[in-house]
Amino acid sequence: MEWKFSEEQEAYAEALQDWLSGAVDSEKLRGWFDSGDASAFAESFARDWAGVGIPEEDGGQGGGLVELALTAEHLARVDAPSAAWLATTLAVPALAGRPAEVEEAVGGQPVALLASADRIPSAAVPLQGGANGLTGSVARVLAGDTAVRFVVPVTGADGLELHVVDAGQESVRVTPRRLLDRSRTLADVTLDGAASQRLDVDAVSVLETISRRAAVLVAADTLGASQAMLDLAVDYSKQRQQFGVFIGSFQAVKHAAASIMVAVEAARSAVYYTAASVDSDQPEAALHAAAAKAQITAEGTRSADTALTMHGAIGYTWEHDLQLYYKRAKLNEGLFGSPGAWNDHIADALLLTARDQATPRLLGGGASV
Amino acid sequence: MEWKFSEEQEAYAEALQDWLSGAVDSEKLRGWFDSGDASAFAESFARDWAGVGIPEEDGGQGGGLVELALTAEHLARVDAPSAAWLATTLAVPALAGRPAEVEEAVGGQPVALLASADRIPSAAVPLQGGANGLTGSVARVLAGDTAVRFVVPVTGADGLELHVVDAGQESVRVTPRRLLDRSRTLADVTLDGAASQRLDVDAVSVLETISRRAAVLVAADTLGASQAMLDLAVDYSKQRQQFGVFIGSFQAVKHAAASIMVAVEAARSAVYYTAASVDSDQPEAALHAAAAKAQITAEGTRSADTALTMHGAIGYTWEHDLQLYYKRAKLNEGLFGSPGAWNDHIADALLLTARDQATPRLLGGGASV
Amino acid sequence: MDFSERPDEAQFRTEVRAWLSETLPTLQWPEPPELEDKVPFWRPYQTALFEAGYAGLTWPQEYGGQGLDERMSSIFSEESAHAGAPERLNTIGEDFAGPTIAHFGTAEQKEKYLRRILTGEDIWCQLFSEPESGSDLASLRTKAVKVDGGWRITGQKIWTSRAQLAAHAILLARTGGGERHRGITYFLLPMDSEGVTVRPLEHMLGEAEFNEVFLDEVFLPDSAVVGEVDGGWKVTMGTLAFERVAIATGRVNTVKEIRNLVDDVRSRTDADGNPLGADPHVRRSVADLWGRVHLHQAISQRVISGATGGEPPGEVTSIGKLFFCPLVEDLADFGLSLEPLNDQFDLEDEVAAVGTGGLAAAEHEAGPQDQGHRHWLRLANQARGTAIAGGSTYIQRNIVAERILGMPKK
Amino acid sequence: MDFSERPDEAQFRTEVRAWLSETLPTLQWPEPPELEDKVPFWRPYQTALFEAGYAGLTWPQEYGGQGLDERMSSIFSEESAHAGAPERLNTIGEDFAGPTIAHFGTAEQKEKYLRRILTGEDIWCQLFSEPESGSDLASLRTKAVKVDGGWRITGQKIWTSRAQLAAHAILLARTGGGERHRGITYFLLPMDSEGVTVRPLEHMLGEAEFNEVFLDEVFLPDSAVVGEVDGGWKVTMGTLAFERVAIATGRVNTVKEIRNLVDDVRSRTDADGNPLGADPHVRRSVADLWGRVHLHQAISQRVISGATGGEPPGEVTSIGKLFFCPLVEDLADFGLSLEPLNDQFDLEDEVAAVGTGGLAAAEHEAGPQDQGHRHWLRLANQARGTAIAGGSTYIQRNIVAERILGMPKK
Repeated sequence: MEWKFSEEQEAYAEALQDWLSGAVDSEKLRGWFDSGDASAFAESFARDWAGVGIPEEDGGQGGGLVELALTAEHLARVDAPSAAWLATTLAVPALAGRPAEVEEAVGGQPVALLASADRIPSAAVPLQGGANGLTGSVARVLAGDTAVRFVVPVTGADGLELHVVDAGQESVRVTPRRLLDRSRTLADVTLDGAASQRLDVDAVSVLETISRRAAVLVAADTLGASQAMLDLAVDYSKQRQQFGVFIGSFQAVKHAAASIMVAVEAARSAVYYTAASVDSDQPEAALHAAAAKAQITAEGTRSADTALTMHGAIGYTWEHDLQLYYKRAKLNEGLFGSPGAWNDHIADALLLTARDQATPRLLGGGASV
Repeated sequence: MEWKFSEEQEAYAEALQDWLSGAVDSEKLRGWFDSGDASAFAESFARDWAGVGIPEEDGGQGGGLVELALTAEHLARVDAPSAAWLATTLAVPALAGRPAEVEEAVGGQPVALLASADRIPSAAVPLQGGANGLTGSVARVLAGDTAVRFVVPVTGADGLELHVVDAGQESVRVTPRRLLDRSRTLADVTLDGAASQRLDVDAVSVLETISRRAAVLVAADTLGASQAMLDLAVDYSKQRQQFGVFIGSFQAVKHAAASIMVAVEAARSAVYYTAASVDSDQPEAALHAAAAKAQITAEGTRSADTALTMHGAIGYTWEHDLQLYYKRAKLNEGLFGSPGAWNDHIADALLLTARDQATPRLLGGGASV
Repeated sequence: MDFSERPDEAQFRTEVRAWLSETLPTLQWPEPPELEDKVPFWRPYQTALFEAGYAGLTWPQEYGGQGLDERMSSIFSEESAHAGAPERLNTIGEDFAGPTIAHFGTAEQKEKYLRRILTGEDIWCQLFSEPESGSDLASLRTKAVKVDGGWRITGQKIWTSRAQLAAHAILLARTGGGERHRGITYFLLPMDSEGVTVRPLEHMLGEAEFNEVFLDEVFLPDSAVVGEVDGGWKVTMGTLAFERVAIATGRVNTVKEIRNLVDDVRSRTDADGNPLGADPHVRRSVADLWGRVHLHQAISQRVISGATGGEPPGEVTSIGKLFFCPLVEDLADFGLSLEPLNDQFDLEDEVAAVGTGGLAAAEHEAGPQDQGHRHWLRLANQARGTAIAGGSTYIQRNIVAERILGMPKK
Repeated sequence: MDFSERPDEAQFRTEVRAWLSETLPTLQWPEPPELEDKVPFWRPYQTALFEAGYAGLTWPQEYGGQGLDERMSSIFSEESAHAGAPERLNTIGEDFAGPTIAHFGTAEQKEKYLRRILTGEDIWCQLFSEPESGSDLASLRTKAVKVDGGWRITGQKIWTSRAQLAAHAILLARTGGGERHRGITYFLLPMDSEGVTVRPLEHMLGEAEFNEVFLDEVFLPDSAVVGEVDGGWKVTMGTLAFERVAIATGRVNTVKEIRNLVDDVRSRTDADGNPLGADPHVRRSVADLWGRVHLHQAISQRVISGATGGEPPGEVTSIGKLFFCPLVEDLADFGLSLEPLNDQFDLEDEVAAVGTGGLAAAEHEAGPQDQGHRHWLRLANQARGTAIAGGSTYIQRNIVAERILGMPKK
């Protein structure tokens, strides 16, 4: 095993970071968030970066989950609006064999999975199929407000199917919701006899793939947000004085910073390790993804509160940027399943009640030296 | 409500503390613990202090649960061996109406409840009654090694009964266990057709009374042990130098001490508040006792690890006294039921699934001002 | 240790309960959620309190108070919370400014200000904190320059709650050449003075909970000084001491909050339709929070008993806040966690707001102040603010270690 | 990011696996639990390792090592753990003393000591810590006085593991007049020298895990000095650098421990006879620990990849221990918690010892080193010791904040 970015990956991350530093700043963010319209950013991002992390034959520009995780990390690090990108990236596996549609989707015509973002995608509640089109409501759909098409899990005659539905139909009603975190959007979506087209894929396996991707990419998002909060808190501690000294010289403040740093570097280690595991379909990839999501996003909310304490009252205001990342990290904890839900997933896979059974060798070798 | 010791209670605590400071020191403790025989202490304690906290009409010297909690706290504060005292104190409610037997028991002829100390006494597993005496095994009985009589829960013809059994019978086999904490003792006890006498008490209600007492007194024990660990750690921090300064001047060490102090004062507040609640049979007394046990003993083990960290390597050695209190606090967490078990008890009482039912007013008034 | 009530306490409780049940329904419910709208709702209630003899319970009788002890005051708080009384809008006036003026003020100051606090006519705010002096109050920079007949005051204050509603403020400014604690003077400032500008400062939920206040050559007469010129630190310490019971027990009634939480759990089902109260994780969490509230209750009763007995503040007074702040945070966070992602919607999300669980029903029937989701969201936010305000928990721990445990400062 | 193995790695793994499965059964199992008894069990295994070319994997070939990189070394560790190989008794010799001598030592020192470490002939210990210099190594007081042809050394060392087994020690003593880091010299000490007294020091479980070592005018020749006289600090830093991979990844194989834990849970029932693995609290706890082990595994692989690539130690190297220590503590504590009060019995309690759950079966079939209860108990204790040893976590956090994050020292 080698934990190391390739030269291409390093170059990609650097170029993306450069581009983002020009495209996003606090003022722009607040403009997009106040107006509730981040389409300007979403469009220019799609124009310049669409399809990185998606193989060329599938309609992307090449690369895999490591590249997608780098994208998620760096988007979060500047708090860039990313609902459309994330929703589309997750939906892509459902469009296998349709490279033109993928290209269109990543190019600025977002596609979203019609599943509640409060749960693991593989546990999505399917709509009932029928002759009169699709009918039903799904609350809290990621990018439900901006998606032009939905990938919809449907219970068909032979079991679970995936359909694609145009969001522009009259029979599709979308009610945007108001999140504390403005960098992502959710909407409640109701279909009332919507026309749909069935996708020729193994629905169960696609939803499992989407779940693993969601786990890794939300964890990567927390990595970026946590790094940003660490940077803000450490910078602040070096310029804010109290009792005649910089607050960064107090041991309690140092230890708080160190605890965030431990979380950040553990997250960095695990996000990319897990991305590689999922991409190369390791035997334990599903557990790796679940563990990364549960651990990193839970620790991310602890880091957010620690960063807030390090800032004192100023971090608690609307006008300070800390709140942007604070809310971003908090949303990630529950987005696509709480740590508890993912841990239950792990517990199931570990077959904890399998008394007298031969132990499945679910676990890799140890690295202690 | 008034949170305040009476003058008699203050005088009792002071006298007890004086006596203990003469009767117990580190060298004596280690002598008793190494030999596995603390009878010298138990006998002299029973001679001088027997029956405090037990009403005179019941065979004691007067007082109630507040006095018993003071006793438990101060015994723990010097790590005095207390299994015989605690077991007897818990068993006393079963001997209601038998003041002479109570007097004998507290006077140095210990009586113990034949129930596993790993669970809440009210959840004790009764032996099966029958014409040929009592038969069965109970593991991990507090003071099982030194008790001269046992109070035994028995399933009789009409339900739960309590019997008393002489430990000296041949049909009683006692196997002492080896605890890390040497200040208390447990033994596995097997009865093989033991003769018994039925006690004329309401067995269910007595076991409930014993449970509340056990909760309060084990919590009080943790209060004493935690106070001792705080004192040791703070003293050490004022004399140990590293990097040219006393380690007590480091903020991390200060904050560690403050966290133990918060635990100690919260425990002190709750132990005596709860003792008074149980003694005056407040409507929520059972929940108060459960909460005090769960919270205080769990926090006590955290304080133990914090005190260990404050000491560094020296606290980790056999020869330093910290380990005595460390182990004492750790045993208390599981003794007579883990925090999880007591919390489940609280959850049951709160009727959390009682949808549409009128809310039972289980909770007292708020004290915020 | 005594759980019983004195006869006078029991009688007082009965009277208060009767008065509340009579008076609360006469208010113009529902209580508005926004601070500005709350004033016209609250003022008639405060006037009614004053007229019924329930205003300024612990204030001396000579200034319109009732001269009661902390135990009586806590009985009134319990009954008010239980009955769902309106939020207290003038805590700075009643708990800080009023007692300070009563103790340190001139006859003229007492005459002018005290009664109007109790009647509800004047709301007060506190101008202590500054951008560069947060935890370190003694480093404040606002300057008062002596002029004929008074002082000209210039500086910037921050984190001022209720500044937009307040008629008057207690204000600290630097008058002397002394270092830090020396050279500070305690003033009373009419908020409509020329040169006072109030700028709302939104917290991270987007509400203007506090303000920045800019003072630009504001004139105050000599009669606005409380205590000695340059002797304001002593008065400030006095002000803080008046509040020690409230600070040590916390301003949130955790008994009420855990009751809300229990009601909320009872009324909910999980995604599969099973009662939420049957979920083992939920059960343990509720029980654990209930247990922590029990400890908080015991701490509070000990603080109140100590204060009533006139004892100097001891160990328990200094640990109250450290115990209390994380408890309120966890209560509110758990309240938010009962529905997936529920904690993530903002105050303006209408769908989340109506998903109130059992909470609305548990509130005063005349009208809940705040509904389920919004209630827990505001409480979660406020708890974090409280942990920061008045010296962070870091400083509080230093104080415990140094002053109580005697650990070396350096 | 690459999960695949290089061809040489895959081949090495296959060879190692085959060799272990052939060799381990030839040992005199079971492995004794007491340290003193372990030596005759371990020594033939170390000799076999040496003869097979598996000793000193990362040591230079010229000194009898294999000259392999950290990835190969970690493959060997993985396979050893998986196969249940004996505990390594001479980590100080192999990981600290040997590489230090190879890098800083004289030709004579290399010749005299290095091979005997690899063959298992000499066990080493480390005489660095002193009673008055725990975290603050540079404040050590042991004094070396120059005499004809060498040095006379007097002082007291503490926390010395394996001193009772060791043939030699690496030793720090103060030789010069310099302050703190200056004036320290690095020596090699035969433990049978006159004036050396070893006194066992029991940890809180009552086992002699470490020792105090008293040095009373011990003579060492000039040839015992490593590096420059007064230049021992540089050599010491070198010693610690050789160990940075082990320190950053931890010496406990957490993958193996979580596997033990899973086996243990599977084999148990609760008091009512239900499978313990069906308990929702147990399930969450195991899953959470599994997840933390996954993160630890990722951190370790990153450290190993960085070290293999010859990169300077970065952020991840400095956080390893902070992540690792509480994880091992929680793994062991959870292992103990599976049976009520099970954590409370001492090593000599026979009843608790046989209640091993599934653990014994999960160990190497040739014989477990340690059974269930005792295994977790020793591990829980050891984890707390590790958190303290080599600078407490407090110091480690200071280092992260100051050196990596650049926060001000004062």
